[in-house]
Amino acid sequence: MDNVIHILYFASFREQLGQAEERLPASYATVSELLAELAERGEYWKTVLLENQNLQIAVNHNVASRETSLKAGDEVAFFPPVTGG
Amino acid sequence: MDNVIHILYFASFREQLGQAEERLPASYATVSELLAELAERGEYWKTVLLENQNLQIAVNHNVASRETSLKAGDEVAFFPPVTGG
Amino acid sequence: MILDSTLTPFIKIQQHDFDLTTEVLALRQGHKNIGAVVSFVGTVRDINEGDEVTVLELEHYPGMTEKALEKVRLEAHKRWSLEASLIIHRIGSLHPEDQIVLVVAASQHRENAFFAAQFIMDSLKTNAPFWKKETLPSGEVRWVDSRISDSEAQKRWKV
Amino acid sequence: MILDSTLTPFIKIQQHDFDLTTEVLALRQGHKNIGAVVSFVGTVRDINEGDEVTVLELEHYPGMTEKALEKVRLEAHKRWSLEASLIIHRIGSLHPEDQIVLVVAASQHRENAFFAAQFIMDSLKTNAPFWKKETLPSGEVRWVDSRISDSEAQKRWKV
Repeated sequence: MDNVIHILYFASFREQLGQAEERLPASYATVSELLAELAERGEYWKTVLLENQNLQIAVNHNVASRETSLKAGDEVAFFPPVTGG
Repeated sequence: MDNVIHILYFASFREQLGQAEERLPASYATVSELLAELAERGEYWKTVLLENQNLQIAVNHNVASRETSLKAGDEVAFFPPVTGG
Repeated sequence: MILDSTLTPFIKIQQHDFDLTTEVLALRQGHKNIGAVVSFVGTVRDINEGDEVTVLELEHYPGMTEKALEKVRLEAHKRWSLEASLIIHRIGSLHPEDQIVLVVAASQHRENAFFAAQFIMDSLKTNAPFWKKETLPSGEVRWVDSRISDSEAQKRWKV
Repeated sequence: MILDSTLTPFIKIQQHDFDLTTEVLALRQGHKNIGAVVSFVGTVRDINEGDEVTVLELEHYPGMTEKALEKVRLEAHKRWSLEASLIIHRIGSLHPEDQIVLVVAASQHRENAFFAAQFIMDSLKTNAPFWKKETLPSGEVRWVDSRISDSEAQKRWKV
Protein backbone atom coordinates (compact mmCIF):
# COMPACT_ATOMS: atom_id res chain seq x y z
CA MET A 1 0.00 0.00 0.00
CA ASP A 2 1.46 3.39 -1.01
CA ASN A 3 1.41 6.05 1.64
CA VAL A 4 -0.99 8.15 -0.43
CA ILE A 5 -4.67 8.79 -0.93
CA HIS A 6 -6.20 8.68 -4.37
CA ILE A 7 -8.62 11.51 -5.21
CA LEU A 8 -11.19 11.44 -8.02
CA TYR A 9 -13.33 14.27 -9.46
CA PHE A 10 -16.41 13.53 -11.55
CA ALA A 11 -18.76 15.27 -13.97
CA SER A 12 -18.94 19.08 -13.63
CA PHE A 13 -16.30 18.98 -10.85
CA ARG A 14 -13.79 17.32 -13.18
CA GLU A 15 -14.42 19.99 -15.80
CA GLN A 16 -14.42 22.94 -13.39
CA LEU A 17 -11.27 21.82 -11.58
CA GLY A 18 -9.57 20.71 -14.77
CA GLN A 19 -8.53 17.32 -13.50
CA ALA A 20 -9.98 13.83 -13.11
CA GLU A 21 -7.70 12.45 -10.42
CA GLU A 22 -4.62 13.01 -8.34
CA ARG A 23 -2.63 11.44 -5.52
CA LEU A 24 -1.78 13.26 -2.29
CA PRO A 25 0.21 12.15 0.76
CA ALA A 26 -2.00 10.36 3.28
CA SER A 27 -1.66 13.14 5.82
CA TYR A 28 -5.32 14.06 6.43
CA ALA A 29 -7.27 12.54 9.29
CA THR A 30 -10.67 13.29 7.78
CA VAL A 31 -12.32 14.33 4.51
CA SER A 32 -12.81 17.76 6.09
CA GLU A 33 -9.06 18.22 6.55
CA LEU A 34 -8.45 17.17 2.95
CA LEU A 35 -11.08 19.65 1.72
CA ALA A 36 -9.49 22.46 3.73
CA GLU A 37 -6.13 21.69 2.13
CA LEU A 38 -7.62 21.62 -1.40
CA ALA A 39 -9.39 24.95 -0.75
CA GLU A 40 -5.96 26.51 -0.20
CA ARG A 41 -5.39 26.18 -3.96
CA GLY A 42 -7.63 29.17 -4.62
CA GLU A 43 -11.12 30.64 -4.71
CA TYR A 44 -12.30 28.22 -7.38
CA TRP A 45 -11.41 25.11 -5.40
CA LYS A 46 -12.96 26.64 -2.31
CA THR A 47 -16.26 27.35 -4.11
CA VAL A 48 -16.56 24.09 -6.03
CA LEU A 49 -15.65 21.85 -3.10
CA LEU A 50 -15.35 23.24 0.42
CA GLU A 51 -18.26 25.68 0.34
CA ASN A 52 -20.52 23.57 -1.89
CA GLN A 53 -23.58 22.51 0.11
CA ASN A 54 -24.39 19.89 -2.54
CA LEU A 55 -20.94 18.29 -2.49
CA GLN A 56 -21.19 14.50 -2.64
CA ILE A 57 -18.40 12.42 -1.13
CA ALA A 58 -17.46 8.76 -1.44
CA VAL A 59 -14.62 6.95 0.31
CA ASN A 60 -13.67 3.56 -1.11
CA HIS A 61 -16.90 3.43 -3.13
CA ASN A 62 -19.10 4.04 -0.09
CA VAL A 63 -21.14 7.17 0.49
CA ALA A 64 -19.17 9.29 2.98
CA SER A 65 -19.35 12.69 4.71
CA ARG A 66 -16.94 15.41 5.69
CA GLU A 67 -16.47 13.64 9.02
CA THR A 68 -15.36 10.34 7.43
CA SER A 69 -11.81 9.46 8.49
CA LEU A 70 -9.07 8.78 5.95
CA LYS A 71 -6.08 6.47 5.90
CA ALA A 72 -3.30 5.52 3.49
CA GLY A 73 -4.58 3.72 0.39
CA ASP A 74 -8.06 5.26 0.52
CA GLU A 75 -9.88 6.36 -2.63
CA VAL A 76 -11.79 9.61 -2.10
CA ALA A 77 -14.25 10.86 -4.71
CA PHE A 78 -15.92 14.27 -4.99
CA PHE A 79 -18.91 14.79 -7.25
CA PRO A 80 -22.16 16.75 -7.73
CA PRO A 81 -25.61 15.21 -7.07
CA VAL A 82 -26.17 12.21 -9.31
CA THR A 83 -28.51 12.35 -12.31
CA GLY A 84 -28.65 8.87 -13.81
CA GLY A 85 -31.63 6.74 -14.70
CA MET B 1 -84.84 -6.18 -33.21
CA ASP B 2 -86.23 -9.57 -32.17
CA ASN B 3 -88.57 -9.56 -29.22
CA VAL B 4 -86.14 -11.68 -27.20
CA ILE B 5 -83.29 -11.38 -24.76
CA HIS B 6 -80.05 -13.19 -25.35
CA ILE B 7 -78.57 -14.96 -22.31
CA LEU B 8 -74.93 -16.08 -21.98
CA TYR B 9 -73.29 -18.33 -19.36
CA PHE B 10 -69.54 -18.35 -18.88
CA ALA B 11 -66.82 -20.50 -17.31
CA SER B 12 -67.98 -22.77 -14.45
CA PHE B 13 -71.60 -21.61 -14.94
CA ARG B 14 -71.57 -22.79 -18.55
CA GLU B 15 -70.28 -26.19 -17.45
CA GLN B 16 -72.59 -26.53 -14.45
CA LEU B 17 -75.70 -25.46 -16.34
CA GLY B 18 -74.71 -27.40 -19.46
CA GLN B 19 -75.28 -24.53 -21.86
CA ALA B 20 -73.44 -21.51 -23.21
CA GLU B 21 -76.37 -19.41 -24.38
CA GLU B 22 -80.07 -19.27 -24.99
CA ARG B 23 -82.81 -16.89 -26.08
CA LEU B 24 -85.89 -16.15 -24.02
CA PRO B 25 -88.90 -13.93 -24.69
CA ALA B 26 -88.27 -10.36 -23.57
CA SER B 27 -90.83 -10.61 -20.80
CA TYR B 28 -88.76 -9.74 -17.72
CA ALA B 29 -88.61 -6.19 -16.40
CA THR B 30 -85.38 -6.74 -14.47
CA VAL B 31 -82.49 -9.18 -14.12
CA SER B 32 -84.07 -10.28 -10.85
CA GLU B 33 -87.25 -11.36 -12.59
CA LEU B 34 -85.22 -13.28 -15.17
CA LEU B 35 -83.25 -15.03 -12.41
CA ALA B 36 -86.47 -16.01 -10.61
CA GLU B 37 -87.76 -17.56 -13.83
CA LEU B 38 -84.49 -19.48 -14.44
CA ALA B 39 -84.55 -20.77 -10.85
CA GLU B 40 -87.89 -22.44 -11.62
CA ARG B 41 -85.93 -24.94 -13.74
CA GLY B 42 -84.73 -26.73 -10.61
CA GLU B 43 -82.52 -26.78 -7.56
CA TYR B 44 -79.35 -26.61 -9.62
CA TRP B 45 -80.29 -23.42 -11.44
CA LYS B 46 -81.45 -21.90 -8.17
CA THR B 47 -78.12 -22.66 -6.47
CA VAL B 48 -75.79 -21.69 -9.31
CA LEU B 49 -77.59 -18.44 -10.17
CA LEU B 50 -80.33 -17.07 -7.93
CA GLU B 51 -78.81 -17.91 -4.54
CA ASN B 52 -75.20 -17.36 -5.55
CA GLN B 53 -73.82 -14.39 -3.60
CA ASN B 54 -70.86 -14.19 -6.00
CA LEU B 55 -73.01 -14.08 -9.14
CA GLN B 56 -71.63 -11.56 -11.63
CA ILE B 57 -74.01 -9.96 -14.11
CA ALA B 58 -73.47 -7.98 -17.30
CA VAL B 59 -76.11 -6.40 -19.50
CA ASN B 60 -74.97 -5.36 -22.98
CA HIS B 61 -71.31 -5.70 -21.96
CA ASN B 62 -71.71 -3.42 -18.95
CA VAL B 63 -71.45 -4.52 -15.35
CA ALA B 64 -75.01 -4.84 -14.05
CA SER B 65 -76.90 -5.89 -10.92
CA ARG B 66 -80.09 -7.78 -10.10
CA GLU B 67 -81.92 -4.42 -10.21
CA THR B 68 -80.85 -3.62 -13.78
CA SER B 69 -83.87 -3.36 -16.07
CA LEU B 70 -84.18 -5.42 -19.25
CA LYS B 71 -85.69 -4.77 -22.65
CA ALA B 72 -86.00 -6.59 -25.98
CA GLY B 73 -82.66 -7.13 -27.72
CA ASP B 74 -80.62 -7.03 -24.53
CA GLU B 75 -77.70 -9.38 -24.00
CA VAL B 76 -77.53 -10.65 -20.41
CA ALA B 77 -74.49 -12.55 -19.17
CA PHE B 78 -74.05 -14.53 -15.95
CA PHE B 79 -70.61 -15.55 -14.74
CA PRO B 80 -68.49 -16.26 -11.64
CA PRO B 81 -65.88 -13.76 -10.31
CA VAL B 82 -63.23 -13.11 -12.96
CA THR B 83 -59.72 -14.58 -12.68
CA GLY B 84 -57.70 -13.21 -15.60
CA GLY B 85 -54.33 -11.50 -15.64
CA MET C 1 -78.62 -3.80 -27.40
CA ILE C 2 -74.93 -4.43 -27.92
CA LEU C 3 -72.68 -1.52 -28.77
CA ASP C 4 -69.64 -2.26 -30.91
CA SER C 5 -66.63 -2.82 -28.75
CA THR C 6 -64.27 0.11 -29.01
CA LEU C 7 -61.92 -0.43 -31.89
CA THR C 8 -58.41 0.33 -30.70
CA PRO C 9 -54.99 -1.07 -31.51
CA PHE C 10 -54.17 -0.71 -27.81
CA ILE C 11 -56.31 -3.62 -26.62
CA LYS C 12 -55.51 -7.04 -28.02
CA ILE C 13 -57.10 -10.36 -27.07
CA GLN C 14 -55.17 -13.08 -28.84
CA GLN C 15 -54.22 -16.76 -28.73
CA HIS C 16 -50.66 -16.24 -29.98
CA ASP C 17 -47.74 -15.08 -27.90
CA PHE C 18 -46.43 -11.50 -27.84
CA ASP C 19 -42.92 -10.10 -27.99
CA LEU C 20 -42.09 -7.52 -25.34
CA THR C 21 -39.51 -5.58 -27.36
CA THR C 22 -41.71 -5.43 -30.46
CA GLU C 23 -44.78 -4.25 -28.55
CA VAL C 24 -42.91 -1.60 -26.56
CA LEU C 25 -41.16 -0.24 -29.65
CA ALA C 26 -44.43 -0.04 -31.59
CA LEU C 27 -46.12 1.74 -28.69
CA ARG C 28 -43.29 4.29 -28.32
CA GLN C 29 -43.34 5.08 -32.05
CA GLY C 30 -43.88 8.79 -32.61
CA HIS C 31 -43.87 9.71 -28.92
CA LYS C 32 -40.50 11.43 -28.55
CA ASN C 33 -41.39 12.87 -25.17
CA ILE C 34 -41.70 9.47 -23.50
CA GLY C 35 -39.06 9.11 -20.79
CA ALA C 36 -40.47 6.17 -18.84
CA VAL C 37 -41.95 2.87 -19.98
CA VAL C 38 -43.30 0.42 -17.40
CA SER C 39 -44.20 -3.06 -18.63
CA PHE C 40 -45.94 -5.78 -16.68
CA VAL C 41 -45.85 -9.36 -17.92
CA GLY C 42 -47.95 -11.98 -16.15
CA THR C 43 -46.69 -15.54 -16.61
CA VAL C 44 -48.06 -19.01 -15.87
CA ARG C 45 -46.59 -20.38 -12.64
CA ASP C 46 -45.86 -24.11 -12.41
CA ILE C 47 -47.58 -24.29 -9.00
CA ASN C 48 -50.97 -22.90 -7.91
CA GLU C 49 -52.57 -23.44 -4.50
CA GLY C 50 -49.79 -25.96 -3.78
CA ASP C 51 -50.51 -28.12 -6.82
CA GLU C 52 -48.50 -28.55 -9.97
CA VAL C 53 -50.25 -27.11 -13.02
CA THR C 54 -49.72 -28.59 -16.48
CA VAL C 55 -52.21 -26.60 -18.57
CA LEU C 56 -53.94 -23.27 -17.99
CA GLU C 57 -56.98 -22.60 -20.13
CA LEU C 58 -58.07 -18.97 -20.56
CA GLU C 59 -61.70 -18.21 -21.44
CA HIS C 60 -63.17 -14.74 -21.97
CA TYR C 61 -66.35 -12.89 -22.87
CA PRO C 62 -65.71 -11.48 -26.37
CA GLY C 63 -66.91 -7.93 -26.74
CA MET C 64 -67.28 -7.18 -23.06
CA THR C 65 -63.59 -7.89 -22.45
CA GLU C 66 -62.40 -5.32 -24.97
CA LYS C 67 -64.87 -2.78 -23.65
CA ALA C 68 -63.88 -3.33 -20.00
CA LEU C 69 -60.17 -3.10 -20.81
CA GLU C 70 -60.53 0.04 -22.91
CA LYS C 71 -62.47 1.66 -20.07
CA VAL C 72 -59.66 0.84 -17.65
CA ARG C 73 -57.04 2.10 -20.11
CA LEU C 74 -58.82 5.43 -20.64
CA GLU C 75 -59.31 5.84 -16.90
CA ALA C 76 -55.54 5.38 -16.46
CA HIS C 77 -54.88 8.06 -19.10
CA LYS C 78 -57.23 10.40 -17.28
CA ARG C 79 -55.65 9.87 -13.86
CA TRP C 80 -52.01 9.95 -14.90
CA SER C 81 -50.52 11.87 -17.82
CA LEU C 82 -49.78 8.91 -20.03
CA GLU C 83 -48.29 9.30 -23.49
CA ALA C 84 -49.34 5.79 -24.53
CA SER C 85 -50.57 2.48 -23.13
CA LEU C 86 -51.29 -1.05 -24.27
CA ILE C 87 -53.02 -4.16 -22.93
CA ILE C 88 -52.57 -7.62 -24.47
CA HIS C 89 -54.27 -10.66 -22.93
CA ARG C 90 -53.89 -14.17 -24.28
CA ILE C 91 -56.70 -16.74 -24.41
CA GLY C 92 -56.75 -20.49 -25.07
CA SER C 93 -54.36 -23.15 -23.78
CA LEU C 94 -51.25 -21.97 -21.98
CA HIS C 95 -48.48 -23.81 -20.14
CA PRO C 96 -46.12 -23.05 -17.26
CA GLU C 97 -43.76 -20.15 -18.04
CA ASP C 98 -45.98 -18.93 -20.91
CA GLN C 99 -46.78 -15.23 -21.02
CA ILE C 100 -50.45 -14.49 -20.20
CA VAL C 101 -50.82 -10.75 -20.11
CA LEU C 102 -48.90 -7.61 -21.03
CA VAL C 103 -49.61 -4.11 -19.77
CA VAL C 104 -47.43 -1.22 -20.92
CA ALA C 105 -47.74 2.36 -19.67
CA ALA C 106 -45.52 5.13 -21.02
CA SER C 107 -45.20 8.66 -19.67
CA GLN C 108 -42.74 11.56 -19.47
CA HIS C 109 -41.72 10.78 -15.90
CA ARG C 110 -41.58 7.40 -14.22
CA GLU C 111 -44.07 7.82 -11.39
CA ASN C 112 -47.09 8.12 -13.67
CA ALA C 113 -46.10 5.06 -15.70
CA PHE C 114 -45.61 2.95 -12.56
CA PHE C 115 -48.94 3.92 -11.01
CA ALA C 116 -50.84 3.54 -14.27
CA ALA C 117 -49.47 0.07 -15.03
CA GLN C 118 -50.29 -1.10 -11.51
CA PHE C 119 -53.77 0.42 -11.68
CA ILE C 120 -54.48 -1.23 -15.02
CA MET C 121 -53.37 -4.64 -13.73
CA ASP C 122 -55.40 -4.34 -10.51
CA SER C 123 -58.46 -3.28 -12.50
CA LEU C 124 -58.02 -6.00 -15.11
CA LYS C 125 -57.83 -8.63 -12.36
CA THR C 126 -61.18 -7.59 -10.90
CA ASN C 127 -63.13 -6.17 -13.87
CA ALA C 128 -62.16 -7.91 -17.11
CA PRO C 129 -64.21 -11.03 -17.91
CA PHE C 130 -61.48 -13.67 -18.14
CA TRP C 131 -61.57 -17.05 -16.40
CA LYS C 132 -58.78 -19.54 -15.79
CA LYS C 133 -59.16 -23.31 -15.69
CA GLU C 134 -56.17 -25.40 -14.70
CA THR C 135 -55.27 -29.02 -15.35
CA LEU C 136 -53.21 -30.89 -12.73
CA PRO C 137 -50.81 -33.80 -13.53
CA SER C 138 -53.50 -36.23 -12.26
CA GLY C 139 -55.76 -35.03 -15.05
CA GLU C 140 -58.01 -33.20 -12.59
CA VAL C 141 -59.41 -30.01 -14.08
CA ARG C 142 -60.54 -27.11 -11.88
CA TRP C 143 -61.57 -23.48 -12.24
CA VAL C 144 -59.19 -21.06 -10.56
CA ASP C 145 -60.75 -19.17 -7.64
CA SER C 146 -60.64 -15.40 -7.60
CA ARG C 147 -58.18 -14.05 -5.05
CA ILE C 148 -59.50 -11.86 -2.25
CA SER C 149 -56.18 -9.98 -2.40
CA ASP C 150 -57.08 -8.90 -5.95
CA SER C 151 -60.27 -7.14 -4.93
CA GLU C 152 -58.42 -5.63 -1.97
CA ALA C 153 -55.72 -4.37 -4.36
CA GLN C 154 -58.35 -2.78 -6.57
CA LYS C 155 -59.96 -0.94 -3.65
CA ARG C 156 -56.96 1.31 -3.03
CA TRP C 157 -57.62 3.10 -6.33
CA LYS C 158 -61.06 4.21 -5.10
CA VAL C 159 -62.72 3.67 -8.47
CA MET D 1 -8.71 0.48 0.33
CA ILE D 2 -10.95 -0.47 -2.59
CA LEU D 3 -12.98 -3.64 -2.38
CA ASP D 4 -13.67 -5.48 -5.59
CA SER D 5 -17.05 -4.50 -6.91
CA THR D 6 -19.52 -7.32 -6.41
CA LEU D 7 -19.39 -9.60 -9.40
CA THR D 8 -22.94 -10.30 -10.48
CA PRO D 9 -24.61 -10.89 -13.82
CA PHE D 10 -27.55 -8.84 -12.52
CA ILE D 11 -25.83 -5.45 -12.73
CA LYS D 12 -24.58 -4.34 -16.11
CA ILE D 13 -23.01 -1.00 -17.02
CA GLN D 14 -22.57 -0.93 -20.77
CA GLN D 15 -22.28 1.33 -23.80
CA HIS D 16 -24.31 -0.89 -26.11
CA ASP D 17 -28.08 -1.10 -26.23
CA PHE D 18 -30.12 -3.86 -24.56
CA ASP D 19 -33.04 -5.92 -25.80
CA LEU D 20 -36.00 -6.09 -23.43
CA THR D 21 -37.26 -9.52 -24.51
CA THR D 22 -33.80 -11.10 -24.36
CA GLU D 23 -33.02 -9.70 -20.92
CA VAL D 24 -36.38 -10.66 -19.42
CA LEU D 25 -36.20 -14.20 -20.84
CA ALA D 26 -32.66 -14.70 -19.53
CA LEU D 27 -33.69 -13.43 -16.10
CA ARG D 28 -36.75 -15.73 -15.91
CA GLN D 29 -34.69 -18.77 -16.91
CA GLY D 30 -35.01 -21.49 -14.28
CA HIS D 31 -37.53 -19.61 -12.12
CA LYS D 32 -40.75 -21.49 -12.83
CA ASN D 33 -42.55 -19.91 -9.90
CA ILE D 34 -42.35 -16.39 -11.34
CA GLY D 35 -45.84 -15.07 -12.06
CA ALA D 36 -45.12 -11.36 -12.41
CA VAL D 37 -42.37 -9.48 -14.23
CA VAL D 38 -42.23 -5.68 -14.00
CA SER D 39 -39.79 -3.92 -16.33
CA PHE D 40 -38.89 -0.26 -16.32
CA VAL D 41 -37.17 1.28 -19.33
CA GLY D 42 -35.92 4.85 -19.11
CA THR D 43 -35.54 6.57 -22.47
CA VAL D 44 -33.97 9.81 -23.71
CA ARG D 45 -36.60 12.51 -24.18
CA ASP D 46 -36.20 14.97 -27.05
CA ILE D 47 -36.93 17.91 -24.73
CA ASN D 48 -35.47 18.70 -21.28
CA GLU D 49 -36.18 21.85 -19.25
CA GLY D 50 -37.95 23.21 -22.33
CA ASP D 51 -34.96 22.82 -24.64
CA GLU D 52 -34.43 20.37 -27.47
CA VAL D 53 -31.72 17.84 -26.72
CA THR D 54 -29.59 16.32 -29.48
CA VAL D 55 -27.05 14.29 -27.49
CA LEU D 56 -27.08 12.95 -23.93
CA GLU D 57 -23.71 11.90 -22.54
CA LEU D 58 -23.71 9.49 -19.57
CA GLU D 59 -20.70 9.44 -17.23
CA HIS D 60 -20.29 7.16 -14.21
CA TYR D 61 -17.92 6.22 -11.40
CA PRO D 62 -16.71 2.72 -12.29
CA GLY D 63 -16.62 0.40 -9.31
CA MET D 64 -18.78 2.51 -7.04
CA THR D 65 -21.68 2.35 -9.49
CA GLU D 66 -21.80 -1.45 -9.51
CA LYS D 67 -21.50 -1.54 -5.74
CA ALA D 68 -24.26 1.03 -5.19
CA LEU D 69 -26.61 -0.74 -7.62
CA GLU D 70 -25.98 -4.19 -6.14
CA LYS D 71 -26.72 -2.79 -2.69
CA VAL D 72 -30.05 -1.39 -3.95
CA ARG D 73 -30.87 -4.68 -5.68
CA LEU D 74 -30.19 -6.76 -2.57
CA GLU D 75 -32.21 -4.35 -0.44
CA ALA D 76 -35.14 -4.83 -2.85
CA HIS D 77 -34.82 -8.62 -2.53
CA LYS D 78 -34.84 -8.28 1.25
CA ARG D 79 -37.93 -6.04 1.35
CA TRP D 80 -40.03 -7.87 -1.22
CA SER D 81 -39.94 -11.57 -2.03
CA LEU D 82 -38.29 -11.30 -5.41
CA GLU D 83 -37.42 -14.35 -7.47
CA ALA D 84 -35.00 -12.39 -9.66
CA SER D 85 -33.96 -8.86 -10.58
CA LEU D 86 -31.71 -7.05 -13.02
CA ILE D 87 -30.33 -3.56 -13.55
CA ILE D 88 -28.73 -2.39 -16.80
CA HIS D 89 -27.51 1.19 -17.22
CA ARG D 90 -25.95 2.53 -20.37
CA ILE D 91 -23.03 4.99 -20.49
CA GLY D 92 -21.53 7.07 -23.29
CA SER D 93 -23.30 9.05 -26.01
CA LEU D 94 -27.05 8.57 -26.33
CA HIS D 95 -29.67 10.26 -28.50
CA PRO D 96 -33.40 11.03 -28.21
CA GLU D 97 -35.51 7.84 -27.98
CA ASP D 98 -32.48 5.72 -27.00
CA GLN D 99 -32.89 3.39 -24.05
CA ILE D 100 -30.87 4.52 -21.00
CA VAL D 101 -31.74 2.17 -18.18
CA LEU D 102 -33.53 -1.13 -17.59
CA VAL D 103 -34.79 -2.42 -14.26
CA VAL D 104 -36.56 -5.77 -14.08
CA ALA D 105 -38.12 -7.23 -10.95
CA ALA D 106 -39.76 -10.68 -10.97
CA SER D 107 -41.83 -12.22 -8.20
CA GLN D 108 -44.60 -14.76 -7.62
CA HIS D 109 -47.30 -12.09 -7.29
CA ARG D 110 -47.44 -8.71 -8.97
CA GLU D 111 -47.43 -6.35 -6.02
CA ASN D 112 -43.89 -7.23 -4.93
CA ALA D 113 -42.51 -6.84 -8.46
CA PHE D 114 -44.16 -3.43 -8.88
CA PHE D 115 -42.91 -2.05 -5.57
CA ALA D 116 -39.41 -3.47 -6.02
CA ALA D 117 -38.96 -2.04 -9.53
CA GLN D 118 -40.14 1.38 -8.37
CA PHE D 119 -37.90 1.25 -5.29
CA ILE D 120 -34.87 0.28 -7.39
CA MET D 121 -35.48 3.14 -9.83
CA ASP D 122 -36.01 5.72 -7.08
CA SER D 123 -32.85 4.53 -5.32
CA LEU D 124 -30.81 4.46 -8.52
CA LYS D 125 -31.84 8.05 -9.29
CA THR D 126 -30.54 9.31 -5.95
CA ASN D 127 -27.72 6.90 -5.03
CA ALA D 128 -25.99 5.58 -8.14
CA PRO D 129 -23.07 7.73 -9.37
CA PHE D 130 -24.17 8.56 -12.91
CA TRP D 131 -24.20 12.04 -14.43
CA LYS D 132 -25.90 13.32 -17.55
CA LYS D 133 -24.58 16.04 -19.86
CA GLU D 134 -26.80 17.26 -22.66
CA THR D 135 -26.03 18.99 -25.94
CA LEU D 136 -28.59 21.45 -27.39
CA PRO D 137 -29.04 22.17 -31.13
CA SER D 138 -27.10 25.44 -30.62
CA GLY D 139 -24.10 23.38 -29.60
CA GLU D 140 -24.46 24.47 -25.99
CA VAL D 141 -23.43 21.72 -23.59
CA ARG D 142 -24.75 21.59 -20.03
CA TRP D 143 -24.83 19.20 -17.08
CA VAL D 144 -28.31 18.03 -16.16
CA ASP D 145 -29.46 19.21 -12.73
CA SER D 146 -30.68 16.66 -10.21
CA ARG D 147 -34.42 16.78 -9.72
CA ILE D 148 -35.78 17.59 -6.29
CA SER D 149 -38.69 15.24 -7.08
CA ASP D 150 -36.19 12.38 -7.26
CA SER D 151 -34.94 12.82 -3.71
CA GLU D 152 -38.56 13.29 -2.59
CA ALA D 153 -39.49 10.03 -4.35
CA GLN D 154 -36.66 8.21 -2.59
CA LYS D 155 -37.76 9.42 0.85
CA ARG D 156 -41.02 7.48 0.81
CA TRP D 157 -39.06 4.20 1.04
CA LYS D 158 -37.55 5.30 4.39
CA VAL D 159 -34.12 3.85 3.63
